[in-house]
Amino acid sequence: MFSTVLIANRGEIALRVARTCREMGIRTIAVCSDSDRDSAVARYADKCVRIGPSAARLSYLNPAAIVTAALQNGAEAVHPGYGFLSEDPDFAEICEANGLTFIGPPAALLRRLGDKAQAREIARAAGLPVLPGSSRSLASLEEAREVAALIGYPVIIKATAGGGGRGMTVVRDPREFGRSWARLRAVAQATFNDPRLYLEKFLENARHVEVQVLGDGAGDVIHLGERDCSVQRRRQKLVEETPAPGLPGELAERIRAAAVYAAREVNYAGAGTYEFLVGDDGDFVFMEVNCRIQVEHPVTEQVTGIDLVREQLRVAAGYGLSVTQEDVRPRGVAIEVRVNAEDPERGFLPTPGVLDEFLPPSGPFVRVDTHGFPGFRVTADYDPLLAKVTVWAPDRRQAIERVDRALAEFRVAGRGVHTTRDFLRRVVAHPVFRAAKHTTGLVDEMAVEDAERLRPAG
Amino acid sequence: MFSTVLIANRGEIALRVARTCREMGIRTIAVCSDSDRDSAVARYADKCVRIGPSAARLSYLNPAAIVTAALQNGAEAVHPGYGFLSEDPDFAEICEANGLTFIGPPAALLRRLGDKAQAREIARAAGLPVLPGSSRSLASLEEAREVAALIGYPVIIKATAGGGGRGMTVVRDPREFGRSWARLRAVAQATFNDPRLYLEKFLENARHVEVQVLGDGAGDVIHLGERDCSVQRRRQKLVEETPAPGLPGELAERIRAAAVYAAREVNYAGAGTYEFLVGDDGDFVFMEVNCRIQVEHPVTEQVTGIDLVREQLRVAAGYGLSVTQEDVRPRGVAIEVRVNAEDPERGFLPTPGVLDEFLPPSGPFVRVDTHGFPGFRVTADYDPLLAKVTVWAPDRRQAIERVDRALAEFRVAGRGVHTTRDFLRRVVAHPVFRAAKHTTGLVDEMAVEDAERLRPAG
Amino acid sequence: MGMTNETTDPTAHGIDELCRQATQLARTAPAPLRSVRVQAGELLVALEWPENPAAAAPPAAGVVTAAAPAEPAEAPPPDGTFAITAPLVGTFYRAPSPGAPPFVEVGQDVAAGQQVAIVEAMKLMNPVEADRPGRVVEVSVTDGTAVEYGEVLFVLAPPEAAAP
Amino acid sequence: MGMTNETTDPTAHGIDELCRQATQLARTAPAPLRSVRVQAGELLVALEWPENPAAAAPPAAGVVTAAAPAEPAEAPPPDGTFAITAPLVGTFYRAPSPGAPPFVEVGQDVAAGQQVAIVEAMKLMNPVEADRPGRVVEVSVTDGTAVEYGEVLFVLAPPEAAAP
Repeated sequence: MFSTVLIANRGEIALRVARTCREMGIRTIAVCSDSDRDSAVARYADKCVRIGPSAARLSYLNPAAIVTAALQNGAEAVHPGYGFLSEDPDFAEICEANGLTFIGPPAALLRRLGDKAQAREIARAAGLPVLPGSSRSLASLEEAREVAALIGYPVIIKATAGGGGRGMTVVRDPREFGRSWARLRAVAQATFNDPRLYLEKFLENARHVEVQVLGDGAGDVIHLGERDCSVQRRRQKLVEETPAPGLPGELAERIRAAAVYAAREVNYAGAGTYEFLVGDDGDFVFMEVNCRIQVEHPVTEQVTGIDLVREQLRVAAGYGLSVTQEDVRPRGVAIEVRVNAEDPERGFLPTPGVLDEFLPPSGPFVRVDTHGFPGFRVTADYDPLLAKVTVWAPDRRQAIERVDRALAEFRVAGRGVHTTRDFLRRVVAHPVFRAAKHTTGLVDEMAVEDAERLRPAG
Repeated sequence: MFSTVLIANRGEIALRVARTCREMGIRTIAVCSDSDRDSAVARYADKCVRIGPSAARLSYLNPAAIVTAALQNGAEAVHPGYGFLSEDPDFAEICEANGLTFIGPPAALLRRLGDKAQAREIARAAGLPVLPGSSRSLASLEEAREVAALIGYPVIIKATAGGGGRGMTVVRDPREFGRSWARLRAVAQATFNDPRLYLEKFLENARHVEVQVLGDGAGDVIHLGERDCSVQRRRQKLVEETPAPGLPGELAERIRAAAVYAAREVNYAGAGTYEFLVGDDGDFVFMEVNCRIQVEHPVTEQVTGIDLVREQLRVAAGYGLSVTQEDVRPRGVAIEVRVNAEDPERGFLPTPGVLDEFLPPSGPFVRVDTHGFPGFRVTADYDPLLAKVTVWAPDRRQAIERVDRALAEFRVAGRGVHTTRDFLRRVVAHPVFRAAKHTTGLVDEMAVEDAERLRPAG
Repeated sequence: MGMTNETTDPTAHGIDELCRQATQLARTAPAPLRSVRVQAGELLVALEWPENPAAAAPPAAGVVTAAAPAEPAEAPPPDGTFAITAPLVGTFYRAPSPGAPPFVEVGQDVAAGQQVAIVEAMKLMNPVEADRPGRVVEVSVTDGTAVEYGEVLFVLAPPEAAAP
Repeated sequence: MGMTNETTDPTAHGIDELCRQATQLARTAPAPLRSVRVQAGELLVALEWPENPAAAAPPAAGVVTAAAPAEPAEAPPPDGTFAITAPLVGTFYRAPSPGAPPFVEVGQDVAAGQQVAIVEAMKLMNPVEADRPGRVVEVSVTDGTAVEYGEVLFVLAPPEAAAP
């Protein structure tokens, strides 16, 4: 096993990775930007290297700084966490070129699956159902228009280099198509430094169901069950749970099998997630693959008892997986809620500030993953995720009561700081969510309900 | 189910009970003494009633104050937690006499099993192995001397009304017997208001193994596996784990069966613990029954997924158990460590003070039960338990690495405040503990090792 | 101090200002003051609050309660009045029996050891007595209601203060 | 604060005004006050806050470190000296090549834009330049060692201070 690992990330996931490393006796090197010098992981890791200013582009997105820090401190491997450089094939190549093991799939696979249009084709070729759409990135607006007309509106335009809910836009009116295309093209160029776009039929009111897979890179791929992440706001997940509730008949089993089959086809290595959409017709289509640990991985860990970061490290170090498919026996229900430093009353505006009080929930069957602590300064430099609260229970009803109990316990106070805690309590209390009849449209529906409640009667 | 429950306790267990009540939609009434007016549970419960001064005798041990508070606030039941009045048959009777459901076994059973000499006889009658000893409380020193001589030294004198490690003394030298007898008799009178004593053969270097049982009061009793609590200091448990490690062959199964059989014999109701000693000969003997929720119940909850407080509430409300023996499928290993506000460097002297910093561990598979928070004042009025850290892992090796990781994360700071954190890390790092060859003698052996380390060489 | 008599002397008027403003400033802070300095020569107002992080935290932060002293720190009111509190949890009764005249009325003088009320708990009538002499200035609890341990039942003024 | 001139009693009214300002400030405060000073001679309003609640905690509390400002708060040293820091993570070299004379020595004057060192990262030799003129008073890092981003490489004194 590695003796030293550099963690090329920040926030709760950097701490999460460091914890498993500590348990495995692996020395940890953290990296930090100027604004993270007093972060939880900076204090937790065996060493923390300051790699750049607050701007992510010059620190957490700076391969040279990260690789240099790794080499200078005797790291043998780099764990990229999620976001930042975690799915960047160039970064993976630079690591390997410098004798560092990139903890994730090989660069070539990252490249193939990172091209979302190509990933879609690979899945289709493997026999997975996909939505009607373009079989590749589209060269011109004219071509795109034709394809859109062919598959019929509404359509969703996606950035080839996008993913994780970023770089996509829905077009319902053909007359809007040109403008939307141009706008997203500009966004894609700016965000991913890659203007390519592709098209798909847009599925209204679908459920987001994803399958956690683990591959040993030697052809063996297993799944750890599926997660429902349908509670989203602007395609950012807010609540995740496993198993996916209220799926008709054998559907979940078919989705899991499809993911494993597709992952075997590409000889997947490490932890990955196959994302699908499930329509109200009860059928499913492939969406994309995430070649990294997911934010929502704890729900899978709590029902399976398997430490996913540990499996990532094992596979990267050539030890293979510690479990077979037979060993994976999910038990009960786990729900995760993301508590963000945002103000739902002001359109989920991020609210930076110092946490005068920070008392996360605890007690029976409650897990908290957070980088927060009393005195912690929430900055506007990075994403507003403050804490992930995950609960386990024998059944979904108890899990919902438990997550509400846990959220109610969570005390966060700081001048100017707001959180999504109360909004999340409203979500898990919502009858549609409790009945497991919710789709990705739930949060918008709640906004409409609020508007109606506010409108004067009569 | 009850609509309102009064929690007749304090500290982490009061909060623990309130959490499950909250999840079940039960209104909670907390009680507090003067020094607990700002406690976690006082802030957490739906209402908190001040019942007396700091002295437990006038507050948490005051049945009239507790019952009055319950009646005045519409409570239908009283949860006694552990310690204090939790096993007091008189209190249980007063509750019932006032139309309050006592959440625990019926008073009559508390009386029979609370008399440790009688409990021993009941177990023996039920065919459980017991140590050679007196079949009842002994009337006189002379009679006691004869029994001691008969069973042979070393012997242990126990208070009939004692239990939970309190009110017992070991006699190795017959010449010491008289003094020890007199001293313990005085202690018993003072502590339990009952001077009666009985005798048993003392078993050196035994393991403490206990079985968690649940009875529905209608004749059905199930077990939730056993716990090893051999790491003790002056008979107070410091580390508990389940399953019991390194027991020869089918021994654990035989111990579990014995506990269930004995509990059925008395038609046990609610949650209870049958405590046994396992000698190095690999044989086991019955010690006592604890008719309450145990401090160490979380390890059982984490491997079985069963909320023990919820089962207590169900049985007390007449709903019976939510699980059958077949549903109980323990998975993996759980270890609990008790972090006390004591200074191991000064003979585990309690160290009261205000917690300027209090950052409990968290992350994967870590559970914390604590009433502490930043700004919390640890008083000298009650037991020094500050937090219980419980971890789960698929196997014991990983569980040990995890509990050490969790302990290392735990940050407690306050003027004058010390904790047992580092001592517990030494315990779980000890080769004898890691090899699961430890007995109740481990902590004393560690003290000897320290002394030897300090002694100048040569 | 000089405040009482009205004057046009700028400095004294300044003092008046200072005190008025000091009071106003004091109100702007959530935490209790640690010190107040009022100077006339060169005119100075200086207020200081404790540095205790909990006490300094905004009310929003529950740590304020969290870090409050565990033991009740009810400072005796400046006017020398004192309270008779409930010796136990129970029901407060002002009279020995329903319909009977109350043990004490507002304005009445009580002697040390004199019974002033009953707190009933589990059918036991527990007499409440004054621990020192005084004049009843307030009955703080309604007859027949539930009281917690330590709850204020009566406020009394010291006998001397009660003299005209 | 020209307002003070609009009164017959400048001092007292000045105080009034000062306090009004102070009260204003106190209300719009980022955190609870620690101290307020108001003076009229030479007119002064001084409000003081703890940097933050945690920082006000006793040293025992590790939260002190926890709550230290996230952005580096290296105040410029009083003597006017200033630092040249590493622009990136890498290896610090004082000379253009092994054996060659170093770019700068202690006591040497450097001009703005003059190269003073190299920080090598991934085989790239990145020149480090002085952003303003000064005299080298300290070389803070040993030649050939690893440096983090922002690490102090040289301490310089301003040219005028360097003059005899």
